[in-house]
Amino acid sequence: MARIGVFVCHCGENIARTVDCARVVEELKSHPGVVHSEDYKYMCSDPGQALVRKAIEENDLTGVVVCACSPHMHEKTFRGAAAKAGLNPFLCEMANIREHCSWIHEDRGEATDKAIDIGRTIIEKVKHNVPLETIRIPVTKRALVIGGGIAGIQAALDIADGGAEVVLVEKESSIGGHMSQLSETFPTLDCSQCILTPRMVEVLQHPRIKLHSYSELESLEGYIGNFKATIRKKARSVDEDLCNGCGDCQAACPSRKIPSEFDAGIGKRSAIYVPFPQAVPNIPVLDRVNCTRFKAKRKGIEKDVCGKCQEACLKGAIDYEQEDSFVTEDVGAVVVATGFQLYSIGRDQPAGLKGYGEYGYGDVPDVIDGMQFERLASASGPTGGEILRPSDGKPPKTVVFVQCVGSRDPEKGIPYCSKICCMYTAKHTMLYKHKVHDGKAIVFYMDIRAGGKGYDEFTRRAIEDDGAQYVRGRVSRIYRDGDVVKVWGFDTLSGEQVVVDADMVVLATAMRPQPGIAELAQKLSISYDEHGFINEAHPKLRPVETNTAGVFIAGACQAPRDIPESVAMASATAAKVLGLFSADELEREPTVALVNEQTCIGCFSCEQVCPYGAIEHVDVCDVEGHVCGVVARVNPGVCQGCGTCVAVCPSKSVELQGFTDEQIYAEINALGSW
Amino acid sequence: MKELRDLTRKLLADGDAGVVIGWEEGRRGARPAFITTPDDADKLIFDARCVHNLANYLNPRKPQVKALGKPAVVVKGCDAKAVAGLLREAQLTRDRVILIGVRCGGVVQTPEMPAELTEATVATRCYGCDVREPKLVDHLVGDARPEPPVTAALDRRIAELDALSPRERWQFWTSQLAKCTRCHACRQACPLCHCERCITDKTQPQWIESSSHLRGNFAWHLTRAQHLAGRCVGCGECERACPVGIPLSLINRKLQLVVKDLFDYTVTDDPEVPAPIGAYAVDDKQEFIE
Amino acid sequence: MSAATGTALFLSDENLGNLVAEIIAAGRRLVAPARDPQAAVGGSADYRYISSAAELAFGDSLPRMSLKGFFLPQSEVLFKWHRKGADVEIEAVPTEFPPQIVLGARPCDTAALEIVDQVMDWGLRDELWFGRRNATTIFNLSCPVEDASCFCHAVDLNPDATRAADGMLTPVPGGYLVESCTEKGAALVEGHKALFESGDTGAAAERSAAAAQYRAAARAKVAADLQIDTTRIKEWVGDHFDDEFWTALGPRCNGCAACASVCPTCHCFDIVDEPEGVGHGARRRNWDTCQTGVFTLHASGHNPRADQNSRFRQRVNHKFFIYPSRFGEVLCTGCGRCSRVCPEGQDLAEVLACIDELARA
Amino acid sequence: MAATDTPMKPDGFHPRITAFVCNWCTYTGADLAGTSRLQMASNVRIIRLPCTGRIDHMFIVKAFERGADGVIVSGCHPADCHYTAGNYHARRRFGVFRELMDFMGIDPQRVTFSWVSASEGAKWKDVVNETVARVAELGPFDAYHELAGDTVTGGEPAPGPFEAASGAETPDPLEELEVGR
Repeated sequence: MARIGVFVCHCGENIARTVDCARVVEELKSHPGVVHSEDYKYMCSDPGQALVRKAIEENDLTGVVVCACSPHMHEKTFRGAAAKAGLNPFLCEMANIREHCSWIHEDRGEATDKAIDIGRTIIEKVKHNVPLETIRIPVTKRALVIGGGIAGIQAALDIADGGAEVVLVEKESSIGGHMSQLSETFPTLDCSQCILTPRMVEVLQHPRIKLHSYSELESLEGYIGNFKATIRKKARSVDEDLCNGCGDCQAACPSRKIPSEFDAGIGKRSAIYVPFPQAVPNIPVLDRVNCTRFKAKRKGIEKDVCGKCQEACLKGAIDYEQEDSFVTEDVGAVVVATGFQLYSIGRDQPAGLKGYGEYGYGDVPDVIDGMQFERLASASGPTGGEILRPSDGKPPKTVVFVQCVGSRDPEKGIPYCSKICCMYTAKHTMLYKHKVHDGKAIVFYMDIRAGGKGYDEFTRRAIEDDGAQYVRGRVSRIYRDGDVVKVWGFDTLSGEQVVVDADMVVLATAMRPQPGIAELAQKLSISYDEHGFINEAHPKLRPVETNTAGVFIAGACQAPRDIPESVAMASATAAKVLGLFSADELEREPTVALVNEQTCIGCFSCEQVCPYGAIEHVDVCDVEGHVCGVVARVNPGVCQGCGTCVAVCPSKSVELQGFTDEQIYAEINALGSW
Repeated sequence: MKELRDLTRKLLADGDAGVVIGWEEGRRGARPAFITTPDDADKLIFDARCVHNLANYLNPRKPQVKALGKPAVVVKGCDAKAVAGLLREAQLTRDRVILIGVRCGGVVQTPEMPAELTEATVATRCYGCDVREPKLVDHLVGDARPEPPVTAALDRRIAELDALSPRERWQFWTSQLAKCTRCHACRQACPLCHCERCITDKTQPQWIESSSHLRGNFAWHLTRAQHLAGRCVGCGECERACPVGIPLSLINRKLQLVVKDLFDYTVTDDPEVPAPIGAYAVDDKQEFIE
Repeated sequence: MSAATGTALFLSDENLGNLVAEIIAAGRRLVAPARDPQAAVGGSADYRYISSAAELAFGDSLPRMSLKGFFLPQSEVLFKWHRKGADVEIEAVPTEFPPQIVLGARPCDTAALEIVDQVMDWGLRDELWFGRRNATTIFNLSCPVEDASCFCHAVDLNPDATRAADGMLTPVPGGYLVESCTEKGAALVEGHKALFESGDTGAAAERSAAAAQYRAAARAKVAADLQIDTTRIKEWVGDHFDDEFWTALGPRCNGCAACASVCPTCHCFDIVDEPEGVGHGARRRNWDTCQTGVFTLHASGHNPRADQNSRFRQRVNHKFFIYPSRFGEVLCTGCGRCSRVCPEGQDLAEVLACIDELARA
Repeated sequence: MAATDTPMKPDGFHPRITAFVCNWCTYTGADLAGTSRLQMASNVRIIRLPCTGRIDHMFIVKAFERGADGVIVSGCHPADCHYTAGNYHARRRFGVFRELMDFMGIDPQRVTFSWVSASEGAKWKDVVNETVARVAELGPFDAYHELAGDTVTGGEPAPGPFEAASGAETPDPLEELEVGR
């Protein structure tokens, strides 16, 4: 006979305000099988958990139902409490009377009735719960890090320093990411490259890090502790083993007018190139789109054209015939650190975004974005660190900075705050003033959001020490008028219209996830939000985990992040990964499918629908040992517990532990007592 | 006929087959025959009264048939589709059965009817048949036969039902399903109902009540239809077996049309083509989903 | 079991309609062969509760299902339970039933009731069965004999038998000759006596002759079909449990159990508890049949009747060996429904003929 | 708001809705609706499953048997399934089942199929309120609830095998149709 204990939580006032907890306790006390029912103000607190433990011990409970918040919040907590009292943790379930009841209803009677129903449903379920034992699976102590920006670099180094091997995959020809493009960084104004490049070299030289640059993840199979990653090494046209990074090919290349991605289009590069001198690895890549030889081939010219780089290379490393190749790596965990892209504010916009045609970006040469300003200000940039405007190369005397371009503007498709723009705009005004002493920096802003250590002080310094002029208001239009760029804005503090004749305008555009993030997320079976940022498993308590076990996230692929946050997240993922690798075997929730081999007829409908290939074929033998049939069996290490096999099994010969047909039937049945 | 009998004799005499399953003359018309000795081969017949889907006897959970040895089965086009279903669902391997295809020009509704095909007697399933000559065979016998008279009665009745309101359809089906005694003849007669333990016989939990009240009957017939969606070959054996005359073919045919409309799938005798349920396309229709 | 006792009265076709109207007007339930307007398989009538004489289909072929469903419904509630705290409250079903009348039952269906009475009163009296039996008055329709699958005479019945009936109607020109053979039957006639013409009129003799001719023709028709000795069959079946005969028959049977559904004497039922929510539900009994695998499936997974050969053997065994051994008569009235309904052409008359021949040899 | 927030017919009918939702998207979306304090009708009872792929059509049937007037089936949007493809398989099965219900006379308006992601708390609220309002309009699903029709009162015998439970009084809708071979 079931002996169920019911524990009703007030959650302070969160539940008790709309749910009559005393009535819930009383009603559920008389439910068949319930032997104990009580309420408490904070069931998740230590004394609350102690009540659960005490009741289990005193009443010899066979099941526990905690009527409180979402199982996503505290299922682990209460299962842990049950386990401490000697009850199998899987005999404990939560009835969600907070998120699904008290918080969404105001009528006390209705909410209480519903809370009772929810309690009954879970009580009936728990009656059919069975003790489950944790599954143990082996772990490959090797991590895959996707993305070689600062987050990926940090994660890779921390994991490798912790003793595990790392496979780092970077889609560009060099690691370094956006941070390598920056001139100085807030709030300390230290040189970005100076702090970053040593870390990049460290990656290259680390004995436990294997770097695949100019590569992308092709597919990922397997499950936590036992992934198999297939990596596409894109054709670089350069033999990585032969190249010594001398740069002769680059010098020989006749196509030299290609806009440099590293310089955000402001500087130029050759067709075979390394993006910047400190690139890691220092191996060039041939840009086949812009290479004269390949252009000619595409036009149908059969004769080999150019070939200067090949001639120049003394090592014979240039290989025009090279094709994409694939390598597979066995790993036990994955860190996603794919970072961000800047919102492109030109006319062509992805679906759902509107762009800022009225700001003239792309039409007016002296309207640039934040990253372009970084390259103008960078000592390694095309101007050698001198601030010169793109149209005529003169130092601009008046520069207007516009914040929140794209961010916080639901009308344009991006309602969120990009978080770093307030800080980098302040930084830009300072960099500008330090280089153009008589220049005037005008900033249009909505609010100044400078939460962070030393951040508010930093923006104040820009205003107070470096004289940046902050105008609170939005810019309605930017256009070219002769030699100047006219900026029409509105000062909401004075209530006056503002028109500025600027020499240059810098737009602080929003942060967006990298293109292709959705495809990557699908390969990894992880979810992403409406903007494409990867969803964390829990916004507060599991910020660097995803809902797919063994896949972690760091940096701006999860949300707009600045460098310190990205690094902190990266180190956090490293801690998670190293924690995962700390044992030889991994413990997994036993909520996996199980085949009843007596009734299975081996039609393998389950195999057809299983997304993980967890279904195996097993011979069944008669008493004399002759094979008399084939049935399905679930590999519990591979099964992730979706239960699709159960729904398609015609005879219901497979069950999903924790969500068995008996349990679900009992829940539906319980609702028959409305 | 001679071709079929000679082949049967040879298969049995050479020991290639332990039993040839075909049709013979019974007191109430054609009926399944199990020929195990060459001498009995002359019992075999084939004409328009041979309505039975003999693929049913290939169900691996019929030990009394298995005991007769390797079967050779006479199949019409629609029967071959059922064999393909069994192959697709791993209930049979191709080397464990000999398939004797017969060219078919339609059958009558019940084996007791005269063999002459008229618009009134032709089975509804023969309308629009796309496999007059089965391809999934080891031997093919008989001459090509003329197309049977056309009767779209089934599709017409479905269209009539579709035109009614849900409430009217509900009245129609409650009056039909009230008759069901839950003998499960429909299941037993179906060549693709091959579970060891049918879901309706599962008692823990009892999703489908075994009682033959309308509640249990609705659960059963909804489930039977759903489980056969995309698998049913439309042979009509369920309806023919039903002792109380429930028009089950209406439901099966309706779902054939639905599956065609939703997934562009038509049941085939090619076992390599996967069934639509269990597969998916990323851009499947989903207008019904909010 | 020859023709009914009592005086033969005449009921004109018109008065049959009036009788139906009067019975219904009196608030009694009336069962008679009637057409299902929505039948998918055309032709045959079924025993139905009717609400007007227009529905009657006496002239139709044998009703598709037997009469047993009106005494042992395909599904019926035995009791309902309601759990209240630690207590369980049982809601019983009544075992007293309001009177109902059956007009036009086939003799094979009516006789089956009395055969099944024995097992229903074996050790434990089935109150629901006998409640309905006692509340029912049955008038047979003298049977014209359906087709070659009929063999009532071979199991000690005949087309004009009145076993277990309260009276019988025999078709004669312009109406029916009505004979009651029990007090219940007489009471029914008495209650509507204005509708019945007495047997003293000049036409009576003609009608008697017509009725006799009708019956004789039917008897002759059915006797032509099957000549067997049920005692001989009983002995052979009892002695040949493992005979190869059974393995030759079984493969054709697909276990659909339609035979048991339509059989007037198959009476097995399964009892199930069906919850309808937490702490309440109903215990029901439903028709069941030895033709399905789960009928004998043990909890261990073992099944003593693992194939259809043994299940078909069981059906013949029970009807022609086990039942007569215990109750002295075969569990079959020769209605032939099982042969007609079998989708695979299994034919009980043919099977019995084969056994009889084996037994004779 | 409160009681008036619950869509209801003038006769005071509060529909009972059973919702089968996946753990990762819709359940979490419903959690978000809670944390966002989005007020909605209180008629829905949620049963949590790992994935829409786990949801069997029999859940819907059983919910109706147990007194539900309406059902919601909801999970992850296409391509968002935590298990990659469970929702695609569910979409196929329920695409067929919906048509089947309709054909058998079960008004498909009683069942809402929806995709609600973890970020769509507001959409969940809409799905709940719209379903409740629609089912309230349709009225109680007594036709299904009373299918067993065996209230043990009045000493009436259980219906005979050929006595259609609902056939007696209602006009036959197919009288004009040619049903039967």
